[in-house]
Amino acid sequence: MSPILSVDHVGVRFGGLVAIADLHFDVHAGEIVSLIGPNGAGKTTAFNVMTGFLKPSQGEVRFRGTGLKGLQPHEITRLGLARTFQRTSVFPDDTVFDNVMIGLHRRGASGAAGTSRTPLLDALLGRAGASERALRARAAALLDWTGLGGRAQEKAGSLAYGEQRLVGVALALATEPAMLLLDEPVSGMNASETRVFVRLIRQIRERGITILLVEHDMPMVMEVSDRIVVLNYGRLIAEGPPEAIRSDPAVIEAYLGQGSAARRAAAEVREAAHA
Amino acid sequence: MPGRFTLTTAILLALATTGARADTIRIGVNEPLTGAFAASGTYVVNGARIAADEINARGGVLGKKLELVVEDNKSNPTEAAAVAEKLITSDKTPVLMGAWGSSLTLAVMPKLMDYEVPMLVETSSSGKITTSGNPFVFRISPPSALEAETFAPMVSKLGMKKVDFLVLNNDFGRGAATDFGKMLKEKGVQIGLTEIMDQGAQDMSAQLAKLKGSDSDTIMITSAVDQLVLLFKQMSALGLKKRVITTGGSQNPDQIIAQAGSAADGTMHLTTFLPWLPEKTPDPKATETFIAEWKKRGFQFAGVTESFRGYDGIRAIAHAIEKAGKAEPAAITKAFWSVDFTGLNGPIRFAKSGPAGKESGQSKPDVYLIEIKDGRVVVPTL
Amino acid sequence: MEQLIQHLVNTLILGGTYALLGIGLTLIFGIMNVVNFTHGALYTVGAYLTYLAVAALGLDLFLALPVAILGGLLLGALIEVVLLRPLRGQDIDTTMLVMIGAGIVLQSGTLWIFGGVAKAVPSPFPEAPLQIGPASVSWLRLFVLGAALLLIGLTYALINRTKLGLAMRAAFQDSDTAALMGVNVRVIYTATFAMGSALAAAAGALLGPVYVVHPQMGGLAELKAFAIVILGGLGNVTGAAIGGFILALAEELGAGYISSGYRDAMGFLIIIAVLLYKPTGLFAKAERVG
Amino acid sequence: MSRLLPFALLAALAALPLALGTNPYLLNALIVTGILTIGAMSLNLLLGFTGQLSLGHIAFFGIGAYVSALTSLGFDVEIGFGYRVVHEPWPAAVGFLLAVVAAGLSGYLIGRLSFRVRGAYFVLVTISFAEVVRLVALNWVELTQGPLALTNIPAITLGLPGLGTWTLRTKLQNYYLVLGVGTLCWLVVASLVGSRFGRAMRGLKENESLALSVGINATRTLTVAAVISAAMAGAAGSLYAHYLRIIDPDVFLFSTTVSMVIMVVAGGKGTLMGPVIGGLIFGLLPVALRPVMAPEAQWIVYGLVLIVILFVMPRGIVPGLAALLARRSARAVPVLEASPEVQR
Repeated sequence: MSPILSVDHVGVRFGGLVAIADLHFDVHAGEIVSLIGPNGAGKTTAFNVMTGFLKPSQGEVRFRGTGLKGLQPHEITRLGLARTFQRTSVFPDDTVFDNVMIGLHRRGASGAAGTSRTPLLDALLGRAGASERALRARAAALLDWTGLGGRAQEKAGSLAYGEQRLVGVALALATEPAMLLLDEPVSGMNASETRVFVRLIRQIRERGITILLVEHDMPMVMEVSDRIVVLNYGRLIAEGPPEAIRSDPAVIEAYLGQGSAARRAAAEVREAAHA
Repeated sequence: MPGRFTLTTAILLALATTGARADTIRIGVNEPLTGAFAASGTYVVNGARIAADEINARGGVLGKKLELVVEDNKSNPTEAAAVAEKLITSDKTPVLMGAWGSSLTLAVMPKLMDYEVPMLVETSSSGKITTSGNPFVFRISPPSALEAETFAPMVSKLGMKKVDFLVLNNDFGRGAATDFGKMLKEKGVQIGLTEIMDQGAQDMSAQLAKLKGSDSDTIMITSAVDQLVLLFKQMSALGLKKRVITTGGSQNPDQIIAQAGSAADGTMHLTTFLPWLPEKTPDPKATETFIAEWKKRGFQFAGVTESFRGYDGIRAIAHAIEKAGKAEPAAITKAFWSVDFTGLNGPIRFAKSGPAGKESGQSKPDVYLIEIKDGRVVVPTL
Repeated sequence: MEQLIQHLVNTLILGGTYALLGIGLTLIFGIMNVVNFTHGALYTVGAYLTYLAVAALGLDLFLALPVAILGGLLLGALIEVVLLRPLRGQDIDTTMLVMIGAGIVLQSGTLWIFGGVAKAVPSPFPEAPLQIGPASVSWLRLFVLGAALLLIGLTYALINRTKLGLAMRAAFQDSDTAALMGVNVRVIYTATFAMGSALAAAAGALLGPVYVVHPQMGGLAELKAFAIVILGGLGNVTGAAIGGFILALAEELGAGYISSGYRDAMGFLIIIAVLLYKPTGLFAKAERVG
Repeated sequence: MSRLLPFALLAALAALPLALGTNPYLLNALIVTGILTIGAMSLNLLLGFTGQLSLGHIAFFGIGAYVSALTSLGFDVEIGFGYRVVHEPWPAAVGFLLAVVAAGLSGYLIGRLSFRVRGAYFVLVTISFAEVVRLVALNWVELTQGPLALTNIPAITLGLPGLGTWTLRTKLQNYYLVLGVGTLCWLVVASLVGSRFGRAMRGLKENESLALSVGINATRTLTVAAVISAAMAGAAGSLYAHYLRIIDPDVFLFSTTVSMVIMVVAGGKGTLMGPVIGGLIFGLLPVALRPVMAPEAQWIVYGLVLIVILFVMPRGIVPGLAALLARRSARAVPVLEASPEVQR
């Protein structure tokens, strides 16, 4: 069976700095794969390449057999590859409900006829047409499914960090992806929230959506992943099931060597520049 | 809600000033008091005030005092039109003076047609003003064609062979280049370059460098005084030494002498007023009185070349009202055609101009050629 | 050929003043993310301060310049403390509009105080120009070029060689991080705005004697400053300096060999071309992706 | 209540001439303010709803004015290589439509070219575009008459087959024409904002990366917004030309763009009512100030009013008042914010 996503010898350079060197791995349909590594290892950069926010200096990413070279982020989303963001995962000035409505953008286009041209009077009077009503029902269902139903009318920007993460996931799911890239989804969540989120990830997979995860929470990664890919300094240093990764000497070395404030700062700067 | 509140306030404030008093005759003055032409507009208004005070001191017109309703058109055509609207409809002025620049005046003209109220145009050079068939327009400043015509006899005396133009990029400058160019060609003078500069531009060295390289003997310049000062300074810096003749009547030689210093030496200017040599003006006594009053009020002498038009404008309007016998727009419009007196720069008498049946009035002032020599204004002997 | 040499000499002279106009604006934008619409008004104020110092106090032009620069510095600090500090964290459009309001007030204020008639500031230099081969240039403008280059050099040194400059650069990178590192961002912002304002006033003070001084002089200068800043890349001081010379060259050659009517269009056409070719300005690093 | 506000305002504006009687000066001020407010509404579509500031917005307004004027006046221009384009005058109403189309097309051009850049860069591209267009209008004398101005522009004539024609010459007619076009523009903006397209614009403004990641095509969305915005500005320009009956390159004055930005931001960008309220206040403020103080002082007060409004309500009058009402009202979720389709 051919992989749903293949990262084919991808390299990214910023000026003289090598962010990713010759990254090569596959993800198969229905898998939950985690991409881990110390701060600054190039994980978010890899996400940005896969979703079209960065052009690789070399190599190519293929999704369901289609080369993603030269495609814009929104075009990649339309192919069925969705993502969440590490820092800003919501449209802060809109309600949670409207966030999901924005996320349903593609649905509106392919949905029932007339969606894209709401009759003047309807819009003016705030009256929703039939297709608009259908969209609203979808949004409500999606919110309930992700456990955000109670928050629908609150401003997304005023939610707690963990809940904003959930909104981000709901937004990504609204695009009806075949594969979902989650960028540090549980950072900032407490233990019980994380447990709930792990359950959510599994439910997403049960809906047939493949998941690629970047995460620092090692217990969570070990629990949820089918397979783990480890990066350090932009290079792939290990790949395999959780048990194998846990005892891999190269991985242990990489994690022991990190932790200095300088590297953390470097990672933040890089993420700020490319996120 | 806040919109309606402000709206009400605005309306109340605006209405508060409305309502003409019966014991005065109101004259609407539409001039730029802020924005790019603020200096000139203020001069014209000051001149106008002197005329009104002088007339009122002698008992006014038709036994009533003149009252100037001065409004700022912000050097902006839209505002100029709005101001005309206000003066005519809110302040009920039966006659207007304005609006300093051609684009400002042109913007006002449709309003004159709408309300059939006459306007005396004291400054504006565009030919269109008196040729577009607006019978409510009476102009005392010369359009550039008229200025060129008056200058024509001097061309051969000056020995001009080839002329370059450096003009402001507006109706004033471009109009001058066209009209003088036509006249010069008829006189057998070659026309070289025509260089353009933007209003408000401060550095013309690029244009001047180009003019320096040409083989013409004379540069004719049309611009306002501030830019002329800059031009002379920059010409001297570039070592550009050719005969310079400026046109347009907004040159203000005193300001040039004060600000450009020796860089202005030898430059020649076509002007419509000779305040330096009152004895050579058509009405020496009036010129002296005007200048004395101007100085008494503490205004800069340099302003008189601009302000005398405001002074003459109001005097012409007063004559028209007198002739009309009543302060009503239609009567004043008709009476303008019989105005005939000697202004500070020659006879003020309106000749018909433009399409038959709806002619505008154009007076033909004197035009003088002056030269700046050793920091003084002289009339060159030709 | 002679004409070309003259155009190139002019470019050098004009470029220096354009560069001076640009760096103050780019500094403020880069560090504070404020589109400073008082730049033109401060330029005007600088010119009027020189005029006042020379005409009213009878000072020498060389003494009047520091007076004007100091005036710009203080006025800039005042504007920053009174108008910008309370609005920190507000939208860039809000601060821009407040700056527009302040610009209107300053510009109308100068008109009210000084009237619309242009003033001239006498120059202490000889009237006769310096001849360099076929080209000539006035001594005053050479002095202005020298002073402009000196001020640009001082600014550059201040940013790159002093502690204040280091803090400014840190704030430029990321104000939050800079604050964490112990930089007093409030002071840096006030200092930056004051410095940018002083540079605008300095440009006005230097050009006052070259041109004439009037309330409208800032308008065109401001528009040009924007053009220069975008050419050089927003927030890039070196870029703004080079951008000033590029704009001057484009205007000189455009007016000299294409059409003087389009002289002022040249700069804007170049901007459009540059942005289409390299959207971040000629000398900027790649913009953030998201 | 917030839904009724626009209707109440429209009714008030429609009834205003009755209250004013026949004061042509105030009517004139209202017409010019109305035209600028339409410009402000169009600017708001870009600035308020997509977050992109077009400081060259006057270009679209001016293009509309010139296209409309030239269509109705006719022209005869040499376009090089000995070819001439000769155009006989067409009715002004056709000029209006062509103005909308031409401005929309230039909006498309600017959108395609410049939405590769964002933020301050976009601002400067648009300023540059407006300056270049102004200089073309100034220097292409054969077509535009340059600084000599286009004069005698005819008033708009509305004609219905079989019912005869109706030339809008009087102030009152022009007032209702502007009010009508303004209402139409308002409806267009309102319907756009409440639609899927409006959500896409909002998404791009609030978080562009995230918007892209949910499949929103940034360039297309922004370009469509620019086209509609430019077309509306062109309509305003056309109204201006046929109302004032003279235009010259001064219609491209940068200060007019600044006036529109003031109306939008001080009124409340990204709200439907903001530009209208801001337009009325800042359009009529000079009228209110004119009789009470010296010209220079009027400008100073204008600037100070602007500063004070933004200090009290940094997000603008409409959001500021909405927040105030919300604080006063006992309900936790204010009506104004609960219906984003109408309020935003």
